[in-house]
Amino acid sequence: MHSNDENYYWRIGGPQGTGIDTSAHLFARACLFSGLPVLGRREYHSNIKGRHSYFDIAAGTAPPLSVAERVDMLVAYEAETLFRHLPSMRSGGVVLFDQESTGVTLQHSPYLDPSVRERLARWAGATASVDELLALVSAGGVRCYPVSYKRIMQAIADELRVKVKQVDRIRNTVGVALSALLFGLDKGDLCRAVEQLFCASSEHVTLNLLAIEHASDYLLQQGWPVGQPPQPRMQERSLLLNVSQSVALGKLAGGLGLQSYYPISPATDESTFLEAHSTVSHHDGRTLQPQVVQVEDEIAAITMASGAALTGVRAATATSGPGLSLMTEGLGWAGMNEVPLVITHYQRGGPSTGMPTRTEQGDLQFAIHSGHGEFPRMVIASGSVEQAFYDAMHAFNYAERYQLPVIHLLDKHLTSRYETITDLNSAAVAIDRGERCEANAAGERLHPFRLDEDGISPRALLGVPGCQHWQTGVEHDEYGLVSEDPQMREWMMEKRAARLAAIPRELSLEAQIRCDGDEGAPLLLIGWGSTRGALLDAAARLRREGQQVRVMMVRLLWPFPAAALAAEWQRATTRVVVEENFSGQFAALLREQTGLQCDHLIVKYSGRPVCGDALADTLFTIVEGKGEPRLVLRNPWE
Amino acid sequence: MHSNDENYYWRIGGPQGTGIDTSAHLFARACLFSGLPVLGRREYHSNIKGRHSYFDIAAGTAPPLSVAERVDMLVAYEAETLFRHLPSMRSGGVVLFDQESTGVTLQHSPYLDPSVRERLARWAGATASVDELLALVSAGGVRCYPVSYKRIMQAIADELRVKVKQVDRIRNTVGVALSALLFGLDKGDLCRAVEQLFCASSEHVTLNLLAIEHASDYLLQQGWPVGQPPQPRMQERSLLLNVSQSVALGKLAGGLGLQSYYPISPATDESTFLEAHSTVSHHDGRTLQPQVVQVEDEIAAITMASGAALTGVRAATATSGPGLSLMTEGLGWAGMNEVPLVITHYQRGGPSTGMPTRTEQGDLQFAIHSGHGEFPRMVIASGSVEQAFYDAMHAFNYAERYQLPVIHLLDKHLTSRYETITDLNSAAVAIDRGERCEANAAGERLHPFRLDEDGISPRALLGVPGCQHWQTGVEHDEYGLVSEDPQMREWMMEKRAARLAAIPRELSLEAQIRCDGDEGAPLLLIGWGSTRGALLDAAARLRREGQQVRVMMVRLLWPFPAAALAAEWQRATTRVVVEENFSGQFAALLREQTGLQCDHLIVKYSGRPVCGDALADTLFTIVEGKGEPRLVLRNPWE
Amino acid sequence: MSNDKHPSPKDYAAPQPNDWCAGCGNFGILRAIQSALAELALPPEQVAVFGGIGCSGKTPYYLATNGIHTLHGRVLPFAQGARLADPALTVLAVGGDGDGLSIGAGHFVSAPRRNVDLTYILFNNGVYGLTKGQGAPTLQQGEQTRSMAVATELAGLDPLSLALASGYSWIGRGYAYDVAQLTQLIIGAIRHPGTALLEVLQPCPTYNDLYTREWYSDTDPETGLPRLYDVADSGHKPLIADGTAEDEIAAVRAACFERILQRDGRIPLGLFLQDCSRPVAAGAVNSPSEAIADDHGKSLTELSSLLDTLRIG
Amino acid sequence: MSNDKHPSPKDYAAPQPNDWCAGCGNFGILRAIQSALAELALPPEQVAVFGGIGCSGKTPYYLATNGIHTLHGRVLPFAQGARLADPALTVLAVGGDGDGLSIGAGHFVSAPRRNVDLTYILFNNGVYGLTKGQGAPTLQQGEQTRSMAVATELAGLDPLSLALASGYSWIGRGYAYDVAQLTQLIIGAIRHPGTALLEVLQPCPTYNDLYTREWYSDTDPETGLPRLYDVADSGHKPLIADGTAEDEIAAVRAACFERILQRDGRIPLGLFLQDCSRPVAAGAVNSPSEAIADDHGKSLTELSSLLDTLRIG
Ligand SMILES: Cc1ncc(C[n+]2csc(CCOP(=O)(O)OP(=O)(O)O)c2C)c(N)n1
Ligand SMILES: Cc1ncc(C[n+]2csc(CCOP(=O)(O)OP(=O)(O)O)c2C)c(N)n1
Ligand code: SF4
Ligand code: SF4
Ligand SMILES: [Mg+2]
Ligand SMILES: [Mg+2]
Repeated sequence: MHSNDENYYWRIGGPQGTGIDTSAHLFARACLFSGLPVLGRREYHSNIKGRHSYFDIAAGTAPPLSVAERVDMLVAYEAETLFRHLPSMRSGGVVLFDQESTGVTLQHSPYLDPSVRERLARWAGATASVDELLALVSAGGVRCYPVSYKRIMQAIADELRVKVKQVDRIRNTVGVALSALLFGLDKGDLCRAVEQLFCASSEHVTLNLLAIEHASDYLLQQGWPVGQPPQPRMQERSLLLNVSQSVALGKLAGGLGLQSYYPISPATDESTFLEAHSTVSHHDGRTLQPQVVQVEDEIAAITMASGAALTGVRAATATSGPGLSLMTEGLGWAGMNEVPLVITHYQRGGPSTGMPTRTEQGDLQFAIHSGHGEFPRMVIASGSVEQAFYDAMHAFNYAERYQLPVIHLLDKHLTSRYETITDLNSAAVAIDRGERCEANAAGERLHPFRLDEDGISPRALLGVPGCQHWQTGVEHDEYGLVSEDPQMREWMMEKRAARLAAIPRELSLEAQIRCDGDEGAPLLLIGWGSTRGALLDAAARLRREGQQVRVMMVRLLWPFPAAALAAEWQRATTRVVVEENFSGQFAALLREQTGLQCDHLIVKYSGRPVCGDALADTLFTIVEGKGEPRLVLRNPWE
Repeated sequence: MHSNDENYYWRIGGPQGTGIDTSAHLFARACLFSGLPVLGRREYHSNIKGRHSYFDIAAGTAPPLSVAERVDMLVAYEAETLFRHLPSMRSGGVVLFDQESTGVTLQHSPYLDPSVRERLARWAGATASVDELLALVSAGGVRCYPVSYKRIMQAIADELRVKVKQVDRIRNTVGVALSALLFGLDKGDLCRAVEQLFCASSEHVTLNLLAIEHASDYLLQQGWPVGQPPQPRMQERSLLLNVSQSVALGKLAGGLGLQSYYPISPATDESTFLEAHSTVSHHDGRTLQPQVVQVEDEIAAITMASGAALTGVRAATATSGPGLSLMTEGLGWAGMNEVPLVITHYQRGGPSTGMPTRTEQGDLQFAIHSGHGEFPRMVIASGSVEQAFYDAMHAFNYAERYQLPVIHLLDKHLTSRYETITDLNSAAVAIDRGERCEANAAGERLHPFRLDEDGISPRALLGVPGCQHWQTGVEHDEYGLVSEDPQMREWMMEKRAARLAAIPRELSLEAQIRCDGDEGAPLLLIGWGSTRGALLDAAARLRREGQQVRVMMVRLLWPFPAAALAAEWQRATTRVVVEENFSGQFAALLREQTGLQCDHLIVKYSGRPVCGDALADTLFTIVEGKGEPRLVLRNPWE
Repeated sequence: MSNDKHPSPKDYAAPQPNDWCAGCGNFGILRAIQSALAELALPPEQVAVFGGIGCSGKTPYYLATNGIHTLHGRVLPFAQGARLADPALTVLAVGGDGDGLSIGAGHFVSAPRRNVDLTYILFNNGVYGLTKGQGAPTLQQGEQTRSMAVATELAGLDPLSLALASGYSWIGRGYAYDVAQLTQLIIGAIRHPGTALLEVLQPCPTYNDLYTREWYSDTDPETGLPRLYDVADSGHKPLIADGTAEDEIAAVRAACFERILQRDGRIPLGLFLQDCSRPVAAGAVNSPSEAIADDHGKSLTELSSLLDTLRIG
Repeated sequence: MSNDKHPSPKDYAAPQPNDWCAGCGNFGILRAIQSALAELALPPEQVAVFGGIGCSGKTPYYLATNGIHTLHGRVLPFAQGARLADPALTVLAVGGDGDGLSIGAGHFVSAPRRNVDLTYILFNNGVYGLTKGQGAPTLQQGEQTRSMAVATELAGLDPLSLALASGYSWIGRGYAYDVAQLTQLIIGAIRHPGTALLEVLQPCPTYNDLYTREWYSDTDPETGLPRLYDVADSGHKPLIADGTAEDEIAAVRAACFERILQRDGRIPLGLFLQDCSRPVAAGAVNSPSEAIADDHGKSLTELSSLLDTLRIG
């Protein structure tokens, strides 16, 4: 009962607001208690209640790196989930469904998009019901198990002597328990997971433990074959985090002083986490309390953070698509004034309001070119939830060392991807605060924009005795006073730009690109950001099939790490770029900056993340010499 | 008395608010009355009154195409103008200065930027006075003529029996008259120019005519040698326009319905011109009155114009640097909704507030990548005031035919560049309104985003019976209703993008690139936008020196006219890109889109336009094989 | 919708599924809009409803008129643009309290200066619904709703005070579940020539556990009187007739402000101000459907006389 | 500036040349700021003056304090950010009427909700000075100043009404050429803990030919009394003490609004409102100069207890 190579892929679906997330977390915790590292993925509509959402948990011996398109087990409570996900079941997989949901037809699932309904109708007939779809997939080798939740819930209610309605909310736990036990998890681990997850309420715990008992009884009665999960390896109590949490933690570790934000999906969670956890202690016993400020809009967010940065505190903001668009002008001011500022940017499906709850790597070129005129900035991207913690710390260092705004690119997928992480070590990244002006004996005027050779002059901060100075978004001289002298203009343009040349020279290779796999392999996969897991998973599969593969994740996107990249490039013969956008923005950037053109560009732009299994399939076509220069990963069933 | 090849370069300088502009216009008109076509260039500080400004007039037998860095005649009334411009005098040139301004030292010119003062001090000594500088340039062959304005003004006052103060405002006319007569213009033409320019007030005319008489007398007394202007050619009464005017006229000719704007230099003038001239008549006798709406900010400007465009009127907005930054989010909405919208963008020195009154071609990559996510847009650029008229008409056609926002790139230089234009012919560009939905028999719902093969579905407009419909910035289906179906998403991304492939296929070659000069020449100069005149002038000079040169101006910047460009590229051996920015944005775009890398990139980023003479000098170094791959045009005296 | 009989609210309902939470106040507002359009018998193609971003902003999808889902905070400039370009349209703008009073506050304040004829309905639920319940600007300092980590440190903004200070020429307040009164208020706002601001108290059962349907329908504990009442019942005089003298206008406005500030546990609904003394933005003189070119694409604009005035020589 | 003697206004003057037009009201405001800083004897490095974009926005260049020239309309968020991060700073924000009431109106309305301790001086000259004299939001409908092609079709916004509706906790109005009174108002605003809004009537001799220095110093033709007078003289009570009851606060505010609306040819100057009942934004608990890392760059943040709460298993 093991597919997609090493990992087991479990999925639960249902309308938003019905506890699907909690169910998935319970399943994930049960795996962790069993010593199985997991990876989670959440998909949901831009809606509060009612529309479809689902949650995948991959469990494996080693920490899973990406989710798959094919599903090993599906837990469904209603027809829409079956309609949407039965096409994704692998042969041999298991579907656990509520037997009450049979009979429902496509016409009676109002939230199915018309195009999804049409597609299903083409597959199963326009008047298709759940039963017909179940029959179809069963014929393909999927094991479809009907569950009588009605009976189970009634039994629980009877035992407690309450009405069925009163226990309804633990129906989800029954489903999770059934699936966990079928997967082969230990009942004790499941119970411990319940105890920890619901520790706030002992009544809750009792009720949920009861649900597990009943599920276990029901399974025994049904006699469905129980599986054998991957061999557990993990010993430690680990963390299960998404990127909103890891970045917030990284900012705290990095000494955040002020974070401003305006709510926007999927960026809000980071700020909310900070609000709830902003009081952290210092090693020396003091408490640190960064300010987390909800402001009126994203324009205020970036300008307020800039204002704060002028005092010397580490300042940041976090946003997504439309928010970054509104920050454009403020970004230019920060660039012109050499303000250290971190903008954590969660990419989501664009353009415009786009797909607020779907993923995309669509903002790379915008992040690099956002703002009129030319000014220095850095753009970095993290490949995993764990990396993002350290990158959040690095981002502050880069901002202060190079005195510029740093855009830290993440995406929606990372915010709804849960990774098993052993530990986060804030000592791993040394804090670098860059050069600052010291208190100044009265007299001499301060040059906040001194024309130093490397373009980086010591920072002038507000409030430092003798260091009062000017700053301005207007072109200025060394004092920060307006200058329209053509030569001063040239000097200042050159000063600001100089640091961009320094960065790829000064940063470690590892900070620029990260390579894994076979050195000097003929096949080089290149990606950036959250696709890392999928690339590594796909490479692993290719390797198992005898291919030599190297994976290069580009972490520094701007200034472009041309030299670092070219060295690896030259050793390969087939270079494949993988991105989650339509036009291949990284491939374009690569060509612009190096003249190098990849042999194949693999893109996915459906708003869903690249999965390891599908990517591997496509890479095989390339290996076999059958791949077009541009290949689109498509999966209409996500 | 003729330098810089064909043209004569005249300059007047002085503090803002002291009538420098009017003086230059008077000189220009005098040239025009004499049958000499002119080109003007205005340079000024971001300030209302007091800081230095200057105005160049180039006059020639054929319409001058660009200004020069070297000056043939300088008219100055005070020391600062002399300090700033004496270094630019060509040998043999003439300086007319107020003899009262001698004695002033560098220390006593408060508005000289410290860096300018230091530079002059290095040249002429820290305590240098006007006299020392005059002596210096005289030694280099410049003829410096002191004028006793005091005496002349006194004579005029005496003749009129008024106080000198009362005639002070015609001092400028005396200076202009002196210089015009010295240049060799006919006094009668000068008088006619005065009569036309000041026609609003006969008192003004009389006074100014008197000024001319006194200037003429003074010249006779001085006995300075009078020059021989270029041979006049022009017969017609022509127009002397800058781009704010020509674009406004082009929008009127194109049937503008609504223009929204928020004041910003140098974009405001276009809207102000429209406000003053918005009532135009139609050939069929009706009047057309586009609405010109001053709004609260640029966000309102672009969204209000979009709202207007939904009704079917031709809608536009005009802005500059910071304004375009604020329009980023609105642009994405228009792209997502396939809204025909024209954004006339006047580039100015960036980043941030930058250099509001100086020129730059710094917003090309921003215009192309502005906005999160990926959506179609067009970016076009005009090379001259005259072209901009037609391009403004084309812009509406492109917007409506391809249903997308069109960014029409202009720049500060074009707004303060005055071109002699024979006529503007609104019949030269046929109006193309694209496909629209017709009124619809009730019943059928309208598909505003029908999945047509070429991606362009007939437009649905507000207010059309039976055509009610939805539009949204959220990813949507054919009806404009939200859809998060991955496949619908792919279709819509493909639909929107498809037009980008169609555009370079469908547009005429001339609309994409414009080539002049020797076909198949080994030296190919490539530019875009307002540098056109400088490229043509430089090419002319090279040609006179026996070089074969071809000039390619790229008019369609996005989608990139790769095929059109490559054909020309292949026929040359040395390709030189010329741009007014730091990083070489066009050169980068070229490489990204075609893989082609220019042999030389010539940039200027001092906030001043590329001049024909300086460009030619640099090109000679390339021709001689001595040019670096990146060459910077520098002139600290502009 | 057939032409011969008076339309019904249903004629303005769109068929797509609605994804608001059960019990959301938005349903009441939607119904009131549909009823108002029906009572005014407006042809659906002549009605354009612009929505902001938020739960509230989805309203246009549920109407069979033209529906434009705009950007967060920008609903007013979009709506004004359409109305200025086509004065034959009936334009409604709808949006949340976050949309209108936070990110859109600049337009909230600026739009009434132009007095374009449109109706702006502000859904006041005290929270940012669609982003999961953060505090919106209408929440009072110290208040904390269900999903907030901490109580808000920000003072609240009162939509009506701000509307008065900004110069809306029609100002009213309704309640999402008093559909009958709300319908009449919407009709009044649409009929008013000029920019109308209608605040609607809108329970959000999912996130706002302070101002619930129960709370609104309760009585004021101090007086024992119903929480909600009609401002007209307290003798409030909302009208400023055309031609009213300056000082009288100031007096009516001052009285209106006083009325708005008096929020003593009870909340008045109804019409607070109707100022007919101000000019309304004229809008286009040419209809969007008028030709700008002849059949061969030749521009109909006659530039030559304008060019002649610019000629030199 | 020496430490032993009380500073003079000159100590706050920067040496660079000023490029405002001769006779500009800005000179008076600049002098008043310098005098106020001197009277308060504030160390220049502890003062940060943030400017918007416009002629007014250039003010920071002429002060020997810290001077930050920000973006058009964004002066308030920049200023708040600095003050929140470093509560030891005295923060001034200065900007034009276009800056604050048009493009910046959203921040104008939102900033007072936070009640950060800063002083915002709004230069009201009725025009967009630096962009050559377009009408600003304070111009009344139908007015036309020198360089406007047509009279404005937009109704004016009154800064004080809007400030009151937005909740500024200190509201005043001064006149650019009454430097003595203006100085005292600025001192009052700086001393007030919370967000203070000070409108300054500022003649722009270059573009505003309606509201000139002469007009302001004239008498009201009807009453023969001076155009400008002190609002205190009319018995206006601006104070809301800490702990004032809700209904009394409403009464003071209503009276203040009435006072603001009464603009009958004469214009009151002075303090209109000082509300001490509202909490002030706390700002940072850690000073910007406090270390976040040890000498080896090791983060001082102790994450482990927080991480422990997140651990599973
Ligand atoms: C520029 C931008 N910033 C943020 C968002 C995210 N966002 C979507 S809805 C919303 C707030 C919704 O609150 P409100 O306007 O009160 O509407 P409600 O959902 O309560 O009806 C926000 C902040 C966005 N779409 N665009
Ligand atoms: C985003 C943006 N839009 C427009 C401008 C152009 N601009 C500069 S100053 C100004 C208005 C100045 O008016 P006001 O704020 O009243 O200041 P004043 O010059 O009158 O003191 C404008 C619109 C800009 N700098 N930035
Ligand atoms: S979250 Fe609140 S406002 Fe949004 S739909 Fe649900 S109940 Fe309504
Ligand atoms: S334009 Fe007006 S506001 Fe600006 S400096 Fe001149 S007088 Fe002052
Ligand atoms: Mg809300
Ligand atoms: Mg102003």
